[in-house]
Amino acid sequence: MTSLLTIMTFTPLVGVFVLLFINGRSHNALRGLALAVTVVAFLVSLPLVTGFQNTADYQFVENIPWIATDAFQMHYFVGIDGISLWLVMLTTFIMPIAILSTWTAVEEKVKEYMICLLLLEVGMLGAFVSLDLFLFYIFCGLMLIPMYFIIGIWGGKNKVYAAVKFFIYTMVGSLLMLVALITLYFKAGGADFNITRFYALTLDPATQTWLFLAFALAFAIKVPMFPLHTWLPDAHTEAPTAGSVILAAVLLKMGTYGFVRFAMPLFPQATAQFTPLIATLAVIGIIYAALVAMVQEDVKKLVAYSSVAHLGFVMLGVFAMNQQGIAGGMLQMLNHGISTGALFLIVGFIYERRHTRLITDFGGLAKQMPVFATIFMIVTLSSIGLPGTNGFVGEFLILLGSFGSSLRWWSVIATSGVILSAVYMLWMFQRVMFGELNNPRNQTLTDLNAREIGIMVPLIVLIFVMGVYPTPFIAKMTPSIDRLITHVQTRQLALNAVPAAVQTPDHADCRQCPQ
Amino acid sequence: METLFFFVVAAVAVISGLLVITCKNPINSALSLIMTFFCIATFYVMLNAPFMAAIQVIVYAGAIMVLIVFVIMLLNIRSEAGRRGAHTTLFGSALGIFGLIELLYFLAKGGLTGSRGGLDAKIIEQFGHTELIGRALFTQFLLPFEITSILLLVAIIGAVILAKKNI
Amino acid sequence: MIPLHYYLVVSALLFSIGTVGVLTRRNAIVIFMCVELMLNAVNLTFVAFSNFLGSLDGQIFVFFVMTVAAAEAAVGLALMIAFFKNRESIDVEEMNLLKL
Amino acid sequence: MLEYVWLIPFFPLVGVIINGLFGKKIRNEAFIGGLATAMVASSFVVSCGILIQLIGMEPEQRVFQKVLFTWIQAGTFKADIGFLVDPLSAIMIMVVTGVGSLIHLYSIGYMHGEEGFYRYFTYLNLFTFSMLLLVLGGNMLLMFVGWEGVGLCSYLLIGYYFHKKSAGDAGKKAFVMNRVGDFGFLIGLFTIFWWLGTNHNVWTINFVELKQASELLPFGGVVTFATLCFFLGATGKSAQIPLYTWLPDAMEGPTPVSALIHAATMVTAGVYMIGRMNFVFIKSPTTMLVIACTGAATALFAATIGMAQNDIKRVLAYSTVSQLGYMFLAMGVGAFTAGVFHLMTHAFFKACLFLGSGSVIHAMHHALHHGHLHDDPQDMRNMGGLRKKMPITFVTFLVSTIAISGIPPFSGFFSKDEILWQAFSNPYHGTANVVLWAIGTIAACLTAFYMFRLVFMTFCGECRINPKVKDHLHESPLVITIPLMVLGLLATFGGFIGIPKLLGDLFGGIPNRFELWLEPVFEKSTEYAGQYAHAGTHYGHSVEGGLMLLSVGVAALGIGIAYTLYIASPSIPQRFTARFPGLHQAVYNKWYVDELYDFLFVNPCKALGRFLWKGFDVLVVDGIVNGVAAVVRGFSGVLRYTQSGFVHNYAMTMALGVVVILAFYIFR
Repeated sequence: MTSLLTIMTFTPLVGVFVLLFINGRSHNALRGLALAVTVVAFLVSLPLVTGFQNTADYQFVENIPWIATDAFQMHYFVGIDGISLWLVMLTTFIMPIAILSTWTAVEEKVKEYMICLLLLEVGMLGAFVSLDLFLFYIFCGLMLIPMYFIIGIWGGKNKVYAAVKFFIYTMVGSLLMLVALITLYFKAGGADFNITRFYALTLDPATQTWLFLAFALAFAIKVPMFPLHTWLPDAHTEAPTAGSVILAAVLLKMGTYGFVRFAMPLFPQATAQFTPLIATLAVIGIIYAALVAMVQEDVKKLVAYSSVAHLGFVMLGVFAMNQQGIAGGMLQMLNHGISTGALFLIVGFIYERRHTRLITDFGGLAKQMPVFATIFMIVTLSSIGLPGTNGFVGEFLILLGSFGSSLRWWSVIATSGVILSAVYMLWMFQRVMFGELNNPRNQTLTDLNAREIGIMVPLIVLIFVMGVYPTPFIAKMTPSIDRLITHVQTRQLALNAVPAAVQTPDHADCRQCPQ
Repeated sequence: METLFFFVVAAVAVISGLLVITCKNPINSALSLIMTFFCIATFYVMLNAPFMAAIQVIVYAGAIMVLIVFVIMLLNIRSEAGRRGAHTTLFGSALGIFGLIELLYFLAKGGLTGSRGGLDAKIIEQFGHTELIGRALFTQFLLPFEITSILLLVAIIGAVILAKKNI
Repeated sequence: MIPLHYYLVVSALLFSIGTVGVLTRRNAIVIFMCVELMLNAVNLTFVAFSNFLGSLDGQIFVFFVMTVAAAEAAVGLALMIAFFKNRESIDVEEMNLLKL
Repeated sequence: MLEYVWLIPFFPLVGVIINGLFGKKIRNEAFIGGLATAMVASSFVVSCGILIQLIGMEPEQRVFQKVLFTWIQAGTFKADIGFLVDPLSAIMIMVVTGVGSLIHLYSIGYMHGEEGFYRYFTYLNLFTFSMLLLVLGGNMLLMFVGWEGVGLCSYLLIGYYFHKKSAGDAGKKAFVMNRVGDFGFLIGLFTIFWWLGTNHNVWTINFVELKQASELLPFGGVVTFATLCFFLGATGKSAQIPLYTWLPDAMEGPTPVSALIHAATMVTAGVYMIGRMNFVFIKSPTTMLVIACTGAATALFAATIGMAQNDIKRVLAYSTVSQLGYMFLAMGVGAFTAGVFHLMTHAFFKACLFLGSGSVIHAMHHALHHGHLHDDPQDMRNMGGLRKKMPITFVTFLVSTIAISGIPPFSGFFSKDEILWQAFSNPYHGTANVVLWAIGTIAACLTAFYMFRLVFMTFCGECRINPKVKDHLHESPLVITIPLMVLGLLATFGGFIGIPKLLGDLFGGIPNRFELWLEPVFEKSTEYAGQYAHAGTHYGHSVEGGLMLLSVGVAALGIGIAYTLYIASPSIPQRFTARFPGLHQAVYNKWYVDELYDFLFVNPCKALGRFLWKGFDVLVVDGIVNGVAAVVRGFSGVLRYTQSGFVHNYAMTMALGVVVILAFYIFR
């Protein structure tokens, strides 16, 4: 079953095609079909997990020459390994939930909305599975357009500003990446864009630095790292619920995934050289976003800044360059997708009821909507990273890993971020849920209906499952992470341009390593 | 003697040229333009191109100027402010003069080479200038000749449609 | 024999007078005439060179220039009449329909 | 029975799931309360079984590990869900489940009629589950899970009356301060893990393996840093000097919550953690000194504040902070056994005091409610003379007060005196010991004073309650008084299992069973301590006896002062406060520590956040982004004028173009 990936990636495209034929007025038919398509995509992606052997090499690989002119070859080269497996699953898992959540939210132009969502899914899946740098670039571009429309058309008040800002920010990044991509292409003898060939390539430190900077800037904008993050709060506050759920759950992971898949293995010396800088930006991002989130009046903006902080953690973990750090980083990407996705759904529920996002307009909802209160509490705890929930496992591993690597003092400062995250989340939770139920409009709010609970249940279950039993997730990642670390560190030592991170014991003699 | 004659004609041409752009009433400028055309015609004759001189006189002076004068009369344009604001005239003439200086500079630089085509006054008298041009037109330059005929046709149709009241 | 560059100087003079005329006059017809003047200056250069270089090409070209000038005159004047019809004047200052 | 140790935390978890999911629908209070209590009681039965089985075993083999499954496994780091049973954790599970089940029973009566009844019992069960995880955790990470779980439950339970803003704030404050402590715990954990790993290739966070690897740890240096971080965690959880302000505010929660969480179990987590990792702490004398000094300072500081409070629960809260100070003093001077012993006895009498105050408040609230009056049921000033109305509560309350003041036959005396003696005699810190002992004794006197002040103001003297509702005051129902009586008994007789050798020999060779019981757990620390302890003077029995008498005398002095001030001539306190208004005001307002924290930490954070957001985010970054857009728009604005639509303008530009090109050719 080698063509599994292609089927999965392009099922939504088939969905789009079928959607065109349904007339625009029967909204429920449109939504039903879109939901069906995404569920099919999810079902198609399940065998990926079951069939995935815990080895480091790429699986379900398909390599079909696509543009094969003599000078310039471009292959449709797709495959997944430990790193991209779970991100693909996250995408296919979140999409049906996102579509379910817009059942009543979007009323006008539903057909175009569904088409945008499905196109977005194609772009995301394609980007995660593609092992050809150019194909990755195409799918990155493909993702931008529907997201731009989603924010721009169905957004909030100054949606156009947010959409344009989002688009230009990301486009500048990807252009830089294109330039770096092409120089890399010529440096590698100009045959094709195959990743494995680029990995084998050893570049001199100077070009490595420049190429790394270009890639890093492109992905830093997507992550979003500290100075380049201002598009995220605007994009989130203006995007409709489904849009911001997907934006938070998957699009942000494109940046961190890009670092792990492309930037670090391709340019090991530059990675070592820039680790302190990027770690500093990540840590500033954590503290800065937490502080700024504390004083937000708009719930969605607060959650947006919280995801900047979370992703700061991921970057710190990934750049710790050891087994715990990267495993924690990858896991935290999944957790962030689930917990922040759930948070945006929750904000969406209260927005649909009250059409306001200001914290001061709420208060005392716990008495009025008890079921909603418990779900909101569980998700907040997962976002804070309370043990037993998924957030804790990821955060703990990141902090442990970065403490053990050369980023020791960065990790200490980042651990204080754990306190700040508790402060702003609980303060928000208290102002929204506890206190007097004095606002008359709040007194008439209805609790969650069956559909909304149906959306939240899988997320809550996942929060606890990943919190209590994360081993299957980590086991599937470990071999690929091992390969990445050995690949990067051997190159760093080989050219010994820069002293590598604290050398974790080589694999042979450590007792606990998974055999 | 001949150069003296040349200088006289040249002076007349330049003066009437200046008149064209200076006098207020368009009629005067039209007439002075006709005067310039005649001077250019005489130049053609002096350059052993009698047929061109004739064409010049007939086409330019005869046809186009008549048309212009006719239009001036038709629209009875009275002489009004003529020149535009001082600022633009100053700027316009400055540009013109500066352009002239540059052209003269290029002329002074010289370097006018080029092979002599083997045609000179004697052959023109022998065969007649018109026959030579006719032969050249219908052999070497047949295609451009046909194209210009189409051009004229298009111009005629255009003019008719434009000037007509609503069709 | 009058040396070539005398003719060139005269045509340069006429040409720049024509340019000045085009740039400074407000009346469309006069601008039109100045364009005619510039064309003639160029024709003069052509004929001067054809005579000096001894080949007929220059004069043939003048021939074509003249036809173009005639066609241009016809269309140009028709335009002016049409313009005059709905604007009562052919002052160049009013012709700003090119602007969006 | 040891095999089924995983059942102990499992039962409360079952209670949580059942009550949590179906509680709202069941709505029948007896069932919900009964189920929750039954769950904790069954855990208690299992822990008794384990205790008996442990007693039967040889002292050396009393360590049993039960691993369920691997929780996190990433590279060299491996943490599994595993439980560790040894004498220390046996005592702790007995205390937690024993006192816990009594408090669950008590809550059924106390929380009768509350609308969030099921929610309360779910949280209480969740709390017991987390505390058992903390106590039974086999490795540092599982202990941390319990550690934070307990912090969460205290947030939920303190904020139980969530419609009250003060309750919500108190809950949030408790959670954030615990989180500051957890920050320290995490850093300590990382340091130990990575230091042992990279230097000695021992990759473990399991307590038993750590104990074996503890020889590798140096004296001081990295161990001092790690243990100081752990101690920061302990102060957060057990409310010591820097991070204690959350405990008095935590009285916003229902009284049984305060009894369970803020007296018996959660606050002792810090002490337990130091006990559990004694072999690490003992390795850095500086940290031990820091712990001892903080403990003593907190004991004295909290006692001073406790004297001036009028809210019955606030007094008990500060007394808890002060007693915890004692426990940390014991730990600091290396007397781990004494610390744990005081922890156990404190759990008994403090739980009894809190429940007693709860029954008083319940009765007051009931009475005031009858008369529809709105004065505060917790304020001692409108209580008094409840002796006659609530005899059982009075007796149990009096017994526990005597115990806490350290009067001989009662448990408090044995444990507190042991701590004072260890502080005085053990050889670790040289001259500092005498100072510590002195502070401890003064604090003991203050404790006796404010505890008896509380008893006299609430139970003795004439009844200051609003006369209208005086006859509505009556004893609380049985379901409340039974736990009181049980705890009262435990408070009186609990001390005998740990009689110091001196008294033991007097009364015919009764051994200090408690010390023997915990001997194997702390043998590693006594061994290391021996390596660096100064050659302290060895004091004879006479000195020990003398000090014992002195501490009893000091306690009696405290009681006497309280008696004169509040019974004999009640006017003295007013005159005292009149003469020193400033001092009284300062003490009453908790030395303005809360305001200091707000000023130092809370407000600057908010201000910084606001500045960063408005200042940096909006102004600088967005400024640059929008600035670029504005610049582009500016340029295009200028260029727009060239497209004026006038033909002659275009002609002019063309001519200019020609001239420029020609000029270029000229000057090239």
